[in-house]
Amino acid sequence: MSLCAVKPDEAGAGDSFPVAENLCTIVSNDWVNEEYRLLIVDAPAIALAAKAGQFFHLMCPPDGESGNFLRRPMSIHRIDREQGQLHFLYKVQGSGTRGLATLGQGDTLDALGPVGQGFTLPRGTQHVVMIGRGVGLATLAPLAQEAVAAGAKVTAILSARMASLLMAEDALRSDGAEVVIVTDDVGNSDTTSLEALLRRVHADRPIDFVATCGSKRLTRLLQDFSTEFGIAGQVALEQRMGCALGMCFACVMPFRNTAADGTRTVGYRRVCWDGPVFNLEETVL
Amino acid sequence: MSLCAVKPDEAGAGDSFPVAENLCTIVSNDWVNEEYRLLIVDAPAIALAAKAGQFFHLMCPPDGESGNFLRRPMSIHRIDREQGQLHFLYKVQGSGTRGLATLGQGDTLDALGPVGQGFTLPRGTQHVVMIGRGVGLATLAPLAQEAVAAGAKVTAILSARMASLLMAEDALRSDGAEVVIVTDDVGNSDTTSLEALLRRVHADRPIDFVATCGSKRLTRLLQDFSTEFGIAGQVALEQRMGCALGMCFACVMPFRNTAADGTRTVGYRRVCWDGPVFNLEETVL
Amino acid sequence: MTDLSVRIGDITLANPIMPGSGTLAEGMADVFDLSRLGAIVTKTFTDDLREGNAPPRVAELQNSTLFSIGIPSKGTDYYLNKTVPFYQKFNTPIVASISADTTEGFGALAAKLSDSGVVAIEANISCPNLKKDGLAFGMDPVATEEVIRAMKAATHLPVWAKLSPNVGDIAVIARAAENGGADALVTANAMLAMAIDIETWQPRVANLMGGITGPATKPVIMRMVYQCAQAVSIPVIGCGGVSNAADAIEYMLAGATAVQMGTQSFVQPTAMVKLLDDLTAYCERRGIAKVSKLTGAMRMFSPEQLARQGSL
Amino acid sequence: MTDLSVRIGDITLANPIMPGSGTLAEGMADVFDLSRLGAIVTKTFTDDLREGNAPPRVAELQNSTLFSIGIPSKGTDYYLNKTVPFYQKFNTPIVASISADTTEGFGALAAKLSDSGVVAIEANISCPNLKKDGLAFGMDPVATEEVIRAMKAATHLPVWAKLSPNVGDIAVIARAAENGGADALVTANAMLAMAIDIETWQPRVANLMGGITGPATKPVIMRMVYQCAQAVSIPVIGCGGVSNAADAIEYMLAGATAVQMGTQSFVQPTAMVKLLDDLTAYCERRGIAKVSKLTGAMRMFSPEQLARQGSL
Ligand SMILES: Cc1cc2nc3c(=O)[nH]c(=O)nc-3n(C[C@H](O)[C@H](O)[C@H](O)COP(=O)(O)OP(=O)(O)OC[C@H]3O[C@@H](n4cnc5c(N)ncnc54)[C@H](O)[C@@H]3O)c2cc1C
Ligand SMILES: Cc1cc2nc3c(=O)[nH]c(=O)nc-3n(C[C@H](O)[C@H](O)[C@H](O)COP(=O)(O)OP(=O)(O)OC[C@H]3O[C@@H](n4cnc5c(N)ncnc54)[C@H](O)[C@@H]3O)c2cc1C
Ligand SMILES: Cc1cc2nc3c(=O)[nH]c(=O)nc-3n(C[C@H](O)[C@H](O)[C@H](O)COP(=O)(O)O)c2cc1C
Ligand SMILES: Cc1cc2nc3c(=O)[nH]c(=O)nc-3n(C[C@H](O)[C@H](O)[C@H](O)COP(=O)(O)O)c2cc1C
Ligand code: FES
Ligand code: FES
Repeated sequence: MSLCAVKPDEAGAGDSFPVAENLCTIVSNDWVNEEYRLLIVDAPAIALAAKAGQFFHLMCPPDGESGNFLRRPMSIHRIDREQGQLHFLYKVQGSGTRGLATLGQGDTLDALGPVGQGFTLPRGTQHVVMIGRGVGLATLAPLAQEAVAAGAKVTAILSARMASLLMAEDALRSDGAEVVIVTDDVGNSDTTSLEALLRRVHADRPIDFVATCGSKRLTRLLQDFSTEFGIAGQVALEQRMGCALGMCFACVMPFRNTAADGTRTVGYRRVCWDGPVFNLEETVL
Repeated sequence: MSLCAVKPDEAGAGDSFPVAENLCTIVSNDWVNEEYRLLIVDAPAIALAAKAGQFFHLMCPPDGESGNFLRRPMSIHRIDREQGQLHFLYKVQGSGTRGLATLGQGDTLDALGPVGQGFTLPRGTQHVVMIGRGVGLATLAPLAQEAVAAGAKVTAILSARMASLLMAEDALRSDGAEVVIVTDDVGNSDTTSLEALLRRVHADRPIDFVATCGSKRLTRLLQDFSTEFGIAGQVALEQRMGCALGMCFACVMPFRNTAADGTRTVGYRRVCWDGPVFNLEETVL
Repeated sequence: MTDLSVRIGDITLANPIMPGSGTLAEGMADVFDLSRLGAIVTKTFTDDLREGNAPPRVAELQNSTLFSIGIPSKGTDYYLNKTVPFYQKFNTPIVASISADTTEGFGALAAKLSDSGVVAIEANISCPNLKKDGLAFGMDPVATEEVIRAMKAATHLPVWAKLSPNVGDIAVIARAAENGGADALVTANAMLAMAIDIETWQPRVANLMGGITGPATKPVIMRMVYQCAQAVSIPVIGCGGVSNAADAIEYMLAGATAVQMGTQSFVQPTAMVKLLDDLTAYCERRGIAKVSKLTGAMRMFSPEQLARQGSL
Repeated sequence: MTDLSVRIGDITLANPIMPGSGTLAEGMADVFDLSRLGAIVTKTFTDDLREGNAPPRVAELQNSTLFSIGIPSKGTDYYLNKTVPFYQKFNTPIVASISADTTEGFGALAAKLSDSGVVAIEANISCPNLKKDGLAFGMDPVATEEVIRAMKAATHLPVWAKLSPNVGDIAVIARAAENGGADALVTANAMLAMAIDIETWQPRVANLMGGITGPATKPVIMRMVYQCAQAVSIPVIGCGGVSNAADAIEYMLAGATAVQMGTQSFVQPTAMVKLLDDLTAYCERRGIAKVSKLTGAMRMFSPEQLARQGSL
């Protein structure tokens, strides 16, 4: 986020700040498959300014007896400015997400955000290829929307253990992406098959931007591929967070830095503040 | 409670213990006036064994964001063995009782008990006079039931700021007590008026047992009265509690002890274990 | 069938759960069969009669409580003639807890318990040492060692040192207790704390300060249990914020041989029984035949894991 | 109109609320106007560059958190050229926080800040004293006094001693800091704690131990603030588990002149602003014209009240 977000003429005015504890009203919060739920909320203007790759830090209701003290980070899955709604796609994993699952229509969700650095599509990008696995698809979906709106072709490669566990497939298609499905079942989701697929796609229609989320294996694959072909690419990462605002320094991961003189070092960056979207070549796995 | 409650032949059998974390189902939990609510629950057999003057230690749901870590003590207000129900009459005062107020029909109340020493009516008691003020009436009401059932006449003097704040009036009458109402409004609730009233009642029909709850002033009045006329009497006290089972020693208050040789000392007793009902002459105010 | 037994020196307990001193009394026998416990630790008593602190003695905190009971005591005769016989009705080893104002006092009282039927004596050294400017025995390694030594000289019974957490270096105190001959450590008593009512502007307990107990205290005491277990060879019994089996397992992984539960028994009197059931279920799920294998079984991060630098 | 101003020595703050060091950074300016704060305390930095601890650096606890950040630092130049100018955009006094490995290092770094524009320097003495077997400066009264003395000799700026709570007698450390010339105390940094994952059997933070922060810590730190305020004449700033105005008022009644909020800002970033609004409302309701009147205003129980022995 910009370090100069406070507009001097509006200093003190409550609603001139780009990040807020947005009180959103639940529209629906239903299972989309065995493990994942889709949370749709009516959201205020500040929240609707979110970009693909950004996230919110959600206050989760208690799960039975144990409260959830810290917020949980969740990517924007869909920004629907027409309807004034945000979508979150989340796996019910532990205490926080179980608490989230208890929210029903009409309830209030306190969503701090939007925060983080989203995807940056270079101007004039022609062909975006995104590969996602599991809930990584949740984070990539809004990139498809933005890329199509920017005039790029989008090829979305969705990987899952089996086809029934896929998510976001229909939404991606209706957003204008070409969807390719690979599964462990069928046996075409392994690294070798995917590498071959990428080469075919690139030969068919040159890729100039790749993006991924949710799998080290896929990230490594894209790092190698983008290096080989000189393609720009980004990855959305995850790390345990305290504040999501760049203050606590809990969420660091190692990244490659290249100094002005070319020396390369590895140092920590905050995933919430410098990311969660990072350039592929800087990411250390 | 008896120190030998564990029946040797049933040692280990879960339901042979006289005190339990009773899971009760809420029947209703409604306002009876501006400050007080009446909580009616379906209760299991262990809970229904409660006697007048005993209480339960209630687990209170969270009040908004702050949980209620410790349980809250509440007297039995009514034991309805026919319906298998317990009644609690409680003032909504702070975090715990606000949490209690959120329980609705069908919800579960975890009520630890029954605990404490209840009222002990001497055999052959003829005329019980009880004086209660505010929520003290909640605690005295079941004594009226038990006394009438034991063949005594019961005169219940209910004191309040104004008549509209009275509670339990109708229930007491239908239990067979004669109800006398005194209020600050009317100006007959002061100590002098009450003392005169007691003398008239006693002259009219000798009192052989007095009981009170909820007011130091009334307790002192009854102490003096019972001493003058040699009448047995008890008071139900309150003190901040940790465990309600006689374990933590938080709930002590001072009481007069008379040794075998007649020497009198003042020492602490646990209100939850040795009380909450105590003999008037031992109570130090 | 999980073997829940644990050894504290020469004593074998059927399971690793027992109440913290001062948190279980006769009334618990009305709730469940006390024979289910690994041991019964009784409330600290002194040889002399004491009333304890003025009330209010308890204030509710968030996920914890502030207690300031003092050490009310009915004396030694009452303990020997009333308290011990009551608990002997159950098949559970009894551990006495004693306090005194002087080192000699600890020794003398320990001697009186030698034939009482208790299996061990817990030395509650969190009380002030009146011969040494009122600083608690447990805050002074020299005093700690002297008290334990005096008790070991006075009785054949095992002596458990119940440590005070209100120190800068608990490992030093732990070693002092071990040097004095302690057979086990109980880590720890309650941390000194305070709360003020912002409407009355008065302290929420009459004694101004009290001990904070309950789940909120667990992470600090967990660190102390680890430090003690690293510092000594004798068993360490974890005590602080245990509310369920997960807490007991965590303490054991940190180095505890057994655990004590205090405040949670006020919230849920059957909690110790539930803990044993859930502990058994955990061991069965994980294929752990003996619960004692959990003691000290925490695994540090490997260099590889640290190099991967903790990415999820 | 309530006067929220407070004086910390020669510094007047518009109100008594500021962030704890390490819990506010530039990102907060995206949420509310930092001019509303009484002061801005920045994250501890060292003269040398440091990466800090390996992740995971955070684990959620009940009503609290376990943090093990280490002291990542971008060095002095970055602080002077980037950090201070950023915060100078607001009408809020800036307090630097520094750390070093030696007494001399503290002095040298303090000197570098003399003309930086900050109004005071917080000495983070919770870090290990490498010249004295790694024991934290703040656990040793002699080292504490020496560090403060060195800093006072090196700069005209006021020096606030941020105390470590991991000591047996915090009043001794408080007096040592005062003797060294400290202008105020910040009581306190985080208590050392530990948590273990019972499924992986590994520590929940990579560094094994961390600091426990948040509401669960308040009662212990409250007692320390009281003890410090009783022990010294300089102002004491309360820090530990402040989440709302009630907590701030409680700390002030205990003896604090001002308070710092840390972890709650992660849960509710606007919490400090809300605190100020609620603090003002409380003072208006109680007819308190100056919030500074709350400092040390706790009232003990009277002999009569104790004689009535706390019956409700
Ligand atoms: C930037 C970002 C975006 C994310 N977007 C999504 C999303 O769109 N959909 C989705 O299902 N999940 C997403 N996650 C992961 C999500 O935050 C975790 O699944 C969630 O925090 C788990 O919380 P829990 O209490 O249910 O699980 P628990 O396992 O009980 O969590 C325990 C603690 O660890 C933290 N934690 C556990 N897993 C993760 C994780 N993967 N990332 C960060 N913290 C974790 C929790 O926040 C909590 O503090 C995202 C994570 C990050 C960092
Ligand atoms: C044996 C006994 C029987 C009682 N029976 C009744 C009853 O039938 N109806 C009723 O309305 N009230 C009764 N009370 C009082 C009732 O327990 C308190 O009103 C209640 O605990 C207040 O809790 P709170 O969190 O709502 O209020 P808060 O004022 O926020 O309470 C704060 C803390 O103080 C304790 N506390 C506050 N007031 C009292 C009190 N008077 N007695 C004991 N603890 C207190 C609370 O339990 C809590 O831990 C009884 C108390 C005792 C000891
Ligand atoms: C009400 C109460 C009374 C206590 N009495 C004693 C005591 O007499 N002797 C003692 O060594 N510890 C005593 N303790 C401390 C406990 O044994 C235990 O160390 C502490 O409560 C921490 O455990 P917990 O967090 O599980 O409650 C008492 C604690 C409470 C809450
Ligand atoms: C993420 C994090 C980072 C911290 N960094 C520092 C630091 O750099 N210097 C310091 O003196 N204290 C640091 N602290 C301690 C806080 O300033 C404060 O003393 C502590 O968190 C207690 O306050 P709280 O309970 O309100 O969070 C840090 C605390 C947290 C949670
Ligand atoms: S989560 Fe706090 S800095 Fe990223
Ligand atoms: S409340 Fe624990 S002894 Fe009475």
